Amino acid sequence: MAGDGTLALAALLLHAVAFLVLAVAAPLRRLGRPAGYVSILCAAGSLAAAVLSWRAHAGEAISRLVWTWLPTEGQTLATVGVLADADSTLMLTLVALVALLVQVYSLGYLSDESAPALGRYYAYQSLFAFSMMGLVLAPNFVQLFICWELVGLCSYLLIGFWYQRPAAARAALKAFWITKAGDVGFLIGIVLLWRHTGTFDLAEMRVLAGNGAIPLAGLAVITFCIYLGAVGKSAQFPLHIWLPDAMEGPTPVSALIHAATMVTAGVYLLHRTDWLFALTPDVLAIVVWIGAFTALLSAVLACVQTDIKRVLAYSTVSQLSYMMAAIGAGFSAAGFFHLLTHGIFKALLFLGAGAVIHAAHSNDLTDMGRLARRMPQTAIVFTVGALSLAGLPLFAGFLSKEEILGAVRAGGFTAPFAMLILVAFLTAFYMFRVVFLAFFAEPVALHAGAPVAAGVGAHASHVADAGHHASHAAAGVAAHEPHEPPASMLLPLWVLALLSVAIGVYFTFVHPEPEFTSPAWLMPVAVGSAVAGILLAWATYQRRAIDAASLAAAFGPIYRSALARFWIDDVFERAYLLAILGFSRVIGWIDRYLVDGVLNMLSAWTVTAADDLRTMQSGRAQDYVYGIAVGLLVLLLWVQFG
Amino acid sequence: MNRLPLLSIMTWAPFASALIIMFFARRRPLLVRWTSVVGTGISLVASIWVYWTYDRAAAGFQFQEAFPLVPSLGISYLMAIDGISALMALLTAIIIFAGVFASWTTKERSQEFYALLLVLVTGVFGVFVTLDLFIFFLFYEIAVLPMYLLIGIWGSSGDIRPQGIFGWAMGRTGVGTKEYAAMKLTLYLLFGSAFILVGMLALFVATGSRTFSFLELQTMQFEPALQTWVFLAFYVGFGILAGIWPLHTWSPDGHASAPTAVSMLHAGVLMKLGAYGVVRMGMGLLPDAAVDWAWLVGTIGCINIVYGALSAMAQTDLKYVIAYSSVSHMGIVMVGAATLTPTGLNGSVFQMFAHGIMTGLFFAIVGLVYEKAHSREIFKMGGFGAMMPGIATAFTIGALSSLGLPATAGFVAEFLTFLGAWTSDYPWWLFPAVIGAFLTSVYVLRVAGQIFWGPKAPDPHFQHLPDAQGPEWAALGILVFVLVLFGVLPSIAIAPVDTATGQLLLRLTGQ
Amino acid sequence: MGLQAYLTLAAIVFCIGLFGVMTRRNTIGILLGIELMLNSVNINLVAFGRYSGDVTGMVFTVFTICITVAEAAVGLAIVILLFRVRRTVTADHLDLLRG
Amino acid sequence: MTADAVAFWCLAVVLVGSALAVVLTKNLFHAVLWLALALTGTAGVFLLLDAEFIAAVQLLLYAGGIVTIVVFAIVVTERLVGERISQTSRRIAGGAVVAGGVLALILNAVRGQVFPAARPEMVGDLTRTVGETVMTRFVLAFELLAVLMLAALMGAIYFARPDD
Repeated sequence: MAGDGTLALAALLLHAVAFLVLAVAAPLRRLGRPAGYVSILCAAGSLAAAVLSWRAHAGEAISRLVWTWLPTEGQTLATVGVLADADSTLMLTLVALVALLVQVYSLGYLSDESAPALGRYYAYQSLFAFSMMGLVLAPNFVQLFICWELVGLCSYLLIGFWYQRPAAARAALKAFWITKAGDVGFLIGIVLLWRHTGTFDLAEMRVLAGNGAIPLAGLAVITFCIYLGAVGKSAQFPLHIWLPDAMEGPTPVSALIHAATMVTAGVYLLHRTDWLFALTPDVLAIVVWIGAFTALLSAVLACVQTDIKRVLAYSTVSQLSYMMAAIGAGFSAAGFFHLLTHGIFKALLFLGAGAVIHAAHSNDLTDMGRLARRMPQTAIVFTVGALSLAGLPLFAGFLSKEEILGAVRAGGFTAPFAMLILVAFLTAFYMFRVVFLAFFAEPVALHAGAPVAAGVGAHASHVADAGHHASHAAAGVAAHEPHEPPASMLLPLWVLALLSVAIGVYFTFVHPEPEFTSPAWLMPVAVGSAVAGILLAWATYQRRAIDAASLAAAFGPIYRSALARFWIDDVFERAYLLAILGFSRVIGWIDRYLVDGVLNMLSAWTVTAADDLRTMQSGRAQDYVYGIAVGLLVLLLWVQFG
Repeated sequence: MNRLPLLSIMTWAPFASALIIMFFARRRPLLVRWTSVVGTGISLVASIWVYWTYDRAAAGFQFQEAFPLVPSLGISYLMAIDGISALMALLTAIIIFAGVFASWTTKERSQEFYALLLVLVTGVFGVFVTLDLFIFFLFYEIAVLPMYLLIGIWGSSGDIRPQGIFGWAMGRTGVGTKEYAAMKLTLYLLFGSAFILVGMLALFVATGSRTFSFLELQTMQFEPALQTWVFLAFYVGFGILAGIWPLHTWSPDGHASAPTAVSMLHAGVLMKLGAYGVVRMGMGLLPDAAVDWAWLVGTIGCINIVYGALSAMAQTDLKYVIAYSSVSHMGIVMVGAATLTPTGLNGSVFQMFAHGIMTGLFFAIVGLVYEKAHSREIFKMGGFGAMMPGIATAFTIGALSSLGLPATAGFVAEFLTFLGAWTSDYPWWLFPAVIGAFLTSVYVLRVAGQIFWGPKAPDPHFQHLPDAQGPEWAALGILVFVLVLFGVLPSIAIAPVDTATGQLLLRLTGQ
Repeated sequence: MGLQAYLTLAAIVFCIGLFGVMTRRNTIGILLGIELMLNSVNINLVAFGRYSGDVTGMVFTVFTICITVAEAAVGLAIVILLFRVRRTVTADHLDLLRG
Repeated sequence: MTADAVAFWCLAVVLVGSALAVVLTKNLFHAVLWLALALTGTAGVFLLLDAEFIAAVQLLLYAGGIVTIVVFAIVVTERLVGERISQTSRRIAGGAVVAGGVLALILNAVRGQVFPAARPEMVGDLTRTVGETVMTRFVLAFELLAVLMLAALMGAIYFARPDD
């Protein structure tokens, strides 16, 4: 069914076309909105092709198109192409969908940008969509890695989109470096794996793995290296620190790249190669433990954030870790399922948060409150997203979350399972903390010195979009009233909300056949912990029945550590400053003053010696004659007596 | 077969335009520039033509031109190319063509400047296309010597504080001035070429058959002791030009002091002469010694990679950063060559090309930035991205290639080298190489972030700066295009190179 | 008389000339020493030529004499010029080429 | 002792004596005159060696030409400086040692060699033979010599020209 491979290819190439047009045709790009229309048009076409391709590959059908990319020794070393099967086309559809919606949304969200900047934005967006699709459809590790790096590049470029702001410029670099550190492992893993199996091709390798033709000795190191790549990209501990900072980018970017697609690449990678990881159970155990730990860590961190985007960012880290845990437990399909639903509802949440920021001109939850009155539509869709994330029945996250919990338990990891149940509770709590504080509760500012502000002074950095929007809000802050966003922003929100509900309703009633059996108590426990979280949030932030400050005090050390982000960022910063920059200074000094110094020493010696010898040249001809005569004397002596 | 002597045309066209410039273009700066454009343009067309029509199926040395010069000594004007030298000639042509545009605004003595530059390029072309060792050496010297004048007259001085235990020596030699840099570079390279000359003469004597022809020499089997020390002589001699540690210190000073086009050409092409010399002469003529000493070449290459990257990170002067990045990247070239695997050697040659283009781009941009902002101090500049988006984009693409990001030429080169390293006899080379790539991403993006993609610097001089203009676009456009083209479609470079590396390695490893 | 006698005589004159060149302070005095040295060379040339029965020695002497004269003319002209410029003929004071 | 030997020893004494006087007199003018004597003595030596032509050239060019030029030079410089130029020597001891050493070693070398004791008979007119050789075998050198003389002449004129 090669014909259907071309559909996937078309979906991929349409974005490439959009990027090339915008990159090369500078005048078009500088027009701004027309550039956006070009990009959106291509994205729409791409979505259509992706959906068709998905329908064509729904079953076991696999199509593969490859071309030689890198020859060596007269043979093909590496290829590029597309590998379209059920999983990849499904993921392709998700990417195409979210990319299209985000591009439409951005038209409204970034309407105040200057035209050249907007053109640049859409060029990056197209490049990102192309790279992400290339990653999804990659038939081999080389293309996978290429696109893997390219999406990282786009992430860097888009986080740093407002590069004039120091925080954004810093965050972009941080994101790139941290993920690149993971990629070092990934690249080493690929190289080692190539030596190990003699191929880059996923399909060929899978056949080898199926035949047991891959030697197991040393394979664990390789899979661990590959996992390191996923750790960087999918923000697993300890490389998770870049993702919250990445929120300095425009909110649509956060929705597309840092929630729905790019950050899930690590999960997708592990899912795509689960047959390889299955050969190394030790590494999988590491994946589970790190996943569960990261999930818990970031859920705790999410509870103390006051920046709405950071809450969502930590929530993303937490949910990614959920997926990782499921994959580590050996049931990658469950992780992949959650990846898809999460992609939908997390994009929804981010875009909703974007609408809120757009209206309130602030990222800070303490600046919000009772927004539901002003922007009811946004409130509804955001709540739908929050319910999905909490995993309540009838909403998208319900079944996928359940599956993950079941998978981890079925994998025999009891402690991680317990941690994940706790995370489910925390998730519901922090999500509804946001919902209540932003949309339903009285604004915190009205309760002077209200406890929720406790976290503000300590560590909050909410310069992100707010600072940007503040510039054009400066004209009339007082006169400004929050309002519903324009249609270009509302439309994607509704599409995603309806999809979340549709998926939720479908899977609430139509259970797919799971690969494992979950005990009957699992669902009540999961839903119950979520409901408990919601109730706690309601009691604390809506009714203010429980004092937030005393709640924080109850968890004193944890609360304070969480405000300091458990000092992980500080450790990395120190490592960067001391280990890398400091060491480089030492090397630089050594090079200039020792290695080169030795050379200068030789040179200076020569010059000094020459200076001394110079006096021999008196300039008086007679001295030279004298010298010649003495020379003659010596010569004669040598000839006669030597 | 009666066809155009393309290789001679390619080599001598710049020389002819240098003569025309010297004799007919006095006080006519525009004529000087256009003559240079035409001369190098002819070379570019010829090199592309050669590259395109090179018969990949037949492989080996093609486009041969030969006539005896000094028959009694076996010296002949012998020119031919294989896949490796075809790529190198193409690189040279691209860099100099862009370099002519990049130095369009040279004001002082532009006539002599362009003439010397073109003479130098003739030397470089000659080295890549000639197969007679004697002529090779002549061209090599032609390529090295004009550098002294080019840096000494048109260069710029930096500011380095003498300190440390060798402080007095540094004060004495005048560290930082352009005269110092020019002299250091020249002395270093001549020191190296003395080794090369001795090695070549030793081979000439050892053959006993009075020939300098590479084609004949490579069929001979020299005795192991001779091979060993001639190989080491070649390694040191060519290696100095390739910037091997610890003989690399001429390179940062030289590149930092040199004018734009000279830095481009020097870092972009001349350092490749060194690596090319090691591969062509060292590995091509002395296969046994090459196998024996691969560990040394590769290990020092690894030191180069990490050490160069860390040194680059410590610099505050933009040109020094780029210069040290060259040291680091040449390490990859050396490691790739030392792997003695087809993949690694392909990577090495590809890295020569990729690094040539990218560093040419870098130095062109440094020149442009300096011309507009009059500063090379990284941490004083900032936020130029908004004012000069074109330059900023070009720099970023160069930076991405430098750190080995896919879809740029740098990735292909590094990836092949990594694969080669892991399949060589010394697999641990992989790790310094990969770490070097990571360190590169740290320093190069730090610089890009500071100068272009960061908040604006408060300095009032930096508030209204123009983007690139006119001919400068040509320089940037050509280099960026090549960088991306070869990154997206690496097979157009690898396919011909592969035909040559395979034959080379056949003799080395006997497989 | 044998060849040896002539050679000895020439050597003595040569060394006297050499002594003069080395010790005179006056430039003209140095020139005189040089003339002596050249003379002794001429004696050698003629003597060798005569004892080997070859006229080449004499021919060369003719050449040498001519060249010597040219050298003396130029040398003295330089002395005069120097004198005019530097007001001295003392060789010690002429050290423009000092390193 | 044959007449030849007597003549040789006399000439040798004159030559060495006048040469010593050249390098030792204080008065520069006297030194020039002593040089004239030395040159004349050399001409005598040439005569002893059957080289009449060379002797003539020596007298004409050397004794006549050079001495005259030197005298002129002295006169001119003395007139310019307005005082008598006396000349002194320095490093006499060192010079004497070095020169003496060289002499001793040359003589040592000469003594150690075996030279033909007798002169071969020269047939024909020696002056004629010299002339023919100059114009045939050494004609190129001869012409070049003419060019050299011309160049020296012009050079001397150029150097000694009066200030503009």
